[in-house]
Amino acid sequence: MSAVTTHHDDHAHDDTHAHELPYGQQLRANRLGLWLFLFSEVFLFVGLFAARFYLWRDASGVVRPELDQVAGLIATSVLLISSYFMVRAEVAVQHGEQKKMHNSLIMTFVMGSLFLLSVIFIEWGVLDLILDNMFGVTLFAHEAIKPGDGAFGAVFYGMTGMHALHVISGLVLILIILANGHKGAFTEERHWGVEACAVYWHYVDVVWIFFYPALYLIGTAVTYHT
Amino acid sequence: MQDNKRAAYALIRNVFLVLFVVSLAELAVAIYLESTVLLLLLASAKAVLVVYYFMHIYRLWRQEAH
Amino acid sequence: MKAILTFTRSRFARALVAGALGLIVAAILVAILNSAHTTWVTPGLEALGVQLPGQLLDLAFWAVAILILLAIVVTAFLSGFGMFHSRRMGRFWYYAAGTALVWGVLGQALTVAIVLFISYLTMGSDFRLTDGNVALAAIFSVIGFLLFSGVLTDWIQWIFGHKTELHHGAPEGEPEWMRYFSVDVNHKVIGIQYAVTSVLVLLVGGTLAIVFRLELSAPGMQLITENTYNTFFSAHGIIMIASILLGVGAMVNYLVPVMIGASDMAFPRLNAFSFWVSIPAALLIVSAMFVDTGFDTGWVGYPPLSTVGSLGIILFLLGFYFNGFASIASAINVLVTVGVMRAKGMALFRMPIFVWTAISASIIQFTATQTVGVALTMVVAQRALGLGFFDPTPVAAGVPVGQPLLYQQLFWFYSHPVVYVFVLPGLGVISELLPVFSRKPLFGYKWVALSSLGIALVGFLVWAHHMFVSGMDDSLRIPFMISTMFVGIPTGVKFFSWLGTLWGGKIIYPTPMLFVLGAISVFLIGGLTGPILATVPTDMHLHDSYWVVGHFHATMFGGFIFPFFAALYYWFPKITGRMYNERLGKLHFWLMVPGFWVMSLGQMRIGLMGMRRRIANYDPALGVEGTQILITIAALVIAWSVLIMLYNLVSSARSAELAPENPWESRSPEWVAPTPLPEFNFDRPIEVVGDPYDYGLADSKYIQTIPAAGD
Amino acid sequence: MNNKKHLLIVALLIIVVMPITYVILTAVYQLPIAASTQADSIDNMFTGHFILISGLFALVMVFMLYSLFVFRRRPDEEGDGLYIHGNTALEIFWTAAPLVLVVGFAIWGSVMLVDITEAKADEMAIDVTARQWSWSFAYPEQGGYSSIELVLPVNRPIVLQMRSEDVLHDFWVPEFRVKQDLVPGSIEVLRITPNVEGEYKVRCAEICGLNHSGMLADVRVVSQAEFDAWVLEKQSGPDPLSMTPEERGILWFQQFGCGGCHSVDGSDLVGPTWLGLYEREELLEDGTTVIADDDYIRNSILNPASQIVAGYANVMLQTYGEQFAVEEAKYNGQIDIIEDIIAYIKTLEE
Repeated sequence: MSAVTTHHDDHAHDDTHAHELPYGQQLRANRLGLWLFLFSEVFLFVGLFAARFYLWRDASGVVRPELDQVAGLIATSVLLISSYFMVRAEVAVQHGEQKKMHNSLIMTFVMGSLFLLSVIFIEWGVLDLILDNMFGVTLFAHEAIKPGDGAFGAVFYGMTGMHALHVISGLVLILIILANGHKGAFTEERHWGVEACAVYWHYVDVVWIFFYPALYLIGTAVTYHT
Repeated sequence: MQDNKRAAYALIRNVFLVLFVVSLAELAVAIYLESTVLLLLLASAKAVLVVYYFMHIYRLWRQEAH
Repeated sequence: MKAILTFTRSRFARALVAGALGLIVAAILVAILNSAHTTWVTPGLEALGVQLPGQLLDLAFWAVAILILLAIVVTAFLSGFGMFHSRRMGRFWYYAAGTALVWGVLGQALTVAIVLFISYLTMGSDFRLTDGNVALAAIFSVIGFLLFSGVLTDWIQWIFGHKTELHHGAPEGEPEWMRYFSVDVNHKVIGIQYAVTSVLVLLVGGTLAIVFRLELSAPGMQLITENTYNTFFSAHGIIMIASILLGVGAMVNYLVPVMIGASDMAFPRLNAFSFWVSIPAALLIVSAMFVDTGFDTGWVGYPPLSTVGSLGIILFLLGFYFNGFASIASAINVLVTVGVMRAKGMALFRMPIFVWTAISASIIQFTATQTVGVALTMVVAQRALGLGFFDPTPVAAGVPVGQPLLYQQLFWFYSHPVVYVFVLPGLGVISELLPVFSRKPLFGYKWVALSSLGIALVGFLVWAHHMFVSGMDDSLRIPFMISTMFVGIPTGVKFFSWLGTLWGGKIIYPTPMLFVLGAISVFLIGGLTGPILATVPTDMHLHDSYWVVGHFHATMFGGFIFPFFAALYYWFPKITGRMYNERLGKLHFWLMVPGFWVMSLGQMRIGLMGMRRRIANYDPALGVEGTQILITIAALVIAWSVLIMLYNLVSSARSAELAPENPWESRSPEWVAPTPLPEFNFDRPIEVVGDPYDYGLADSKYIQTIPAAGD
Repeated sequence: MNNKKHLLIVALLIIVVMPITYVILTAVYQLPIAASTQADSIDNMFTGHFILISGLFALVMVFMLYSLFVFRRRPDEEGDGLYIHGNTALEIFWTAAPLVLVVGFAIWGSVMLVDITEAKADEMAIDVTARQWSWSFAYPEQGGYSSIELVLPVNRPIVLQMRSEDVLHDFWVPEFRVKQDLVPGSIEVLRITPNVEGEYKVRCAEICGLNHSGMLADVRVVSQAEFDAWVLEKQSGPDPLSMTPEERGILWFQQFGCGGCHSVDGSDLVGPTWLGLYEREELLEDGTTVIADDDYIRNSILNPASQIVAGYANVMLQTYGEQFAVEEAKYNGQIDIIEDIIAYIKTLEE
């Protein structure tokens, strides 16, 4: 039988030789872990995406509700710009430009927040509701979908809501990175925090890249009033 | 080093511009062609660009010598 | 933040928690006393002709009750300060108050109270439990548990920019065994936590089964009401699934790192999170039985039934959902660990075969779990937010309506593959143990390894066979019938390879080997009764009948329960350093195997005869009564045999003779390493120099220690 | 003994054990009588599967038990077993052989599925409605009247068009072998050609809440002549408009499946019994009491959740108002179903 030279008396818990993995190995583990997590989340979003195609159809084929195209385009652009600033922050930290990273992260945060606001106020019609109630003004061409509007409402709020939850968690991550970056936690060589946050943020953007056509562009538009 | 840096910034800016143009193209496709397949293809193209140039997926199979 | 953390470690906080714990215990005690008082004492006295003024008796009762309550609470509170630390009762309160479990449960209860109180503030006198506030309370209660149990502490520290060291060993100033009640990052401690929790949860689920098996031993309702029956079988399903997931977690956590020669998992903190998040999830599932009218949807929770029924269903759905967190996190952890932490020379095809099954199971877990998450979220969203995913009621012209079948598609995309998560590690244990006890190499290692991956991948393409009679599109039935039949091929490879391993061996039969063989025979029944369900015409008769119950239990017992028990016996000497009692082990086996055969074949028999599944009461005209009684007796025998195992393991762990270092003469790294395993598994890094199962090849070695640079 | 001899013995044993296994298996696994043409073909397939099961079971178990006995370690033996790593040809064989088997069964299953589900030329349509926890059947080709028992003419292809009012249900008559879920919001179709006269039961096979186990309905397969007589009797029955309210109450009681939850003989089901209900004092869940008068009964049907009698669960369907409106429209509003039901309840005195 093969044998390992062992020290039977020496199992005390205070020996520390294997405590932390070497940085390079830990980084590989972190990257693999993050990507596996994102791949796992793919199934969440594909589930919603599939539900959209499963439910949004009638006898003639795939349909979609008539939505305000300007609002959709604005939201999409704002998120894309935020992604640009995020990758800019990452390039900056790689080249040791702390100030630039900081500013870019702030821009990302602002753009991300704008996206969130546009979802809540424009897509979900909260702004319409406020304007209508307070001033009797209607700003958008199409009435926003309400949650109770059959499969339209369910899928629309399900998809945008689940995506918005991820945007919110991304924003929280950016705040954490900003605060820790301010304390000088990230260097040219070691900035896993920034990388993770950036990858996550872009991922949220990729999700929207698919959700945008699914919600706004694909299928025959159906005008309806409940 | 300096050139390297400038190239990096230029690259992401260009990718961003391409993404922006494709997004506009999507809207045009939706209005004039109404092709589901083409829209999904365009979305996939955008996703590939983001995953490669913004998320740097290639780092997964690269050994970092930090 | 720091201040809060310091506070939670103070003696005062401990005293508060002990006091609260005492209050809970005292309240339960008083409730029991009260029911005794009203059901036995008063009627008993009356029967004896003693006529006490009712008020006087009540007064006396409550005086005593309050005294007991106060005494317990005060003792517990003072024990928290360490005042009665030397007394047995005092030690109990003192240590209990320091455990993550008690902190977590209190945090969970507190969060529920806060959410309901806020809801009370907004609803005023109209306050009642609604879909919305129950869902919110459930969601936040899990966060409350995690915060209070301390599993998030390190991560919260990171957010505020502090670095934290991985703490090893018991919490400061506590005895060694307190590790097992605390948030610990060592994979072996977590593995044992998983195993113990799994067995405890198994007992809960098993007890429910015994109750409704007794109910079914005769037509009509005798023991329990229909609603209780429905709640019990639903809870049995999901509780057993939780237990099996915990059991899989136990085996994977304890074994994978040491088998690949790693010091721990890649993400030890995430590992602890995976375990601890499944505790509040399990508590939600158990509490679902008691809220409103429990939950009567079965573990599948199909809408529309689940969208209109009792509030308990929400707790079940969310408990299920949070169990998914544990699954996903731990699966990613396993994959990364195997990906980056293998010892030198540990090529993929040189890993112990169990690791292959762990990877295959993890691949399913970290992907498919998300889709059931979507399905469960949709039901909760429909109930709490009014999103009509599954509501077929028309709303307006041109607007498509919800579709109940959508749930089934998403649900089974997870819930079919997940049965392979249950059985693959079990089959891994079979393949792992057979060579050791046959003293022969595993027959066709690569084929066995790849067949695990094959089962996992084919498993993704077969989900709709659960929907053959659901009303889904007819054109889907034939492709799914064909893909389902393909599952038989990699499964067949496993069976034949096991036979090949036995052939020509020098086989010995200690208890773990018996359970492995029992597993093969039982899994064979489960496997062979599958194709008949996969072909649509026969399935049209068998679907939702007891045949399915029999088939499913055979695959679960053969694929998980038997191998899990084999694993418990096999690695028991490794974990405890002591040997279990061989005679009791064999008694367990010889009770359980015939018991299971009778139960399983009996279930299939009555299914063919027309017995539907999930019914509280059955038609005597079916002619299944005799078989039902047999099944109930068999179930009792199984339950009894499991209790024998528990007695065996617990008593042997306390006082049995010390086991040899490598009682099975295994070549696997965990047996070659010292017992008990060192904190980081190997005192020195190891490298792989041979194949894992070269039994019978003279002078071969699987692993050896890499000499230190200075040697 | 060498390997060849071992294998020969095993092969012989398997050949002996296979038929024995089959005999035992078919003794344990018994199907109810087959009462439809679909059942006849499906039973052929059952036989095929049972042969497959006993064959493979015998194969694996004989191999295993033989090895366990012959290759056990004797007390005087030392050392390890034979050093065999595997055999690629063998692996390929036992991957390919099952492949042929399963593909064969899949093809057989597909052909049979098409056969048993395909539309027949002269099939008779019956509408099936399921709700928690009762069934009703309507005969559109015979004038559309409805019945709480399913009466079928023998040897006539039937197409069941089934819908559910509330949650999922499943239509299963074990003697017909086939089953089909009923999904709210769509019409599900099931084809049956009953070919043996007799009395059977529809059993709901999909968990549908509290009284799932009691959701049964009678099925009678009768000769064409008997069926015609039954139809005639139903058809010549009085028009609801010419019936008394009490008689109509009985009709609605059956048609809308009230008996799924409420007894008329005083026994306790999911809901309170109707026997002696009228003007009875009922204790409600919130502690108040109410007299079961017309208003109370009407409200309990239209808003069942508002006044729950203590001791009963809040499980009644909320849609009876809509269902009644559809039925009442057939009679141009000359009928008030709830009034008829109240009239019927009044007759149920203890």
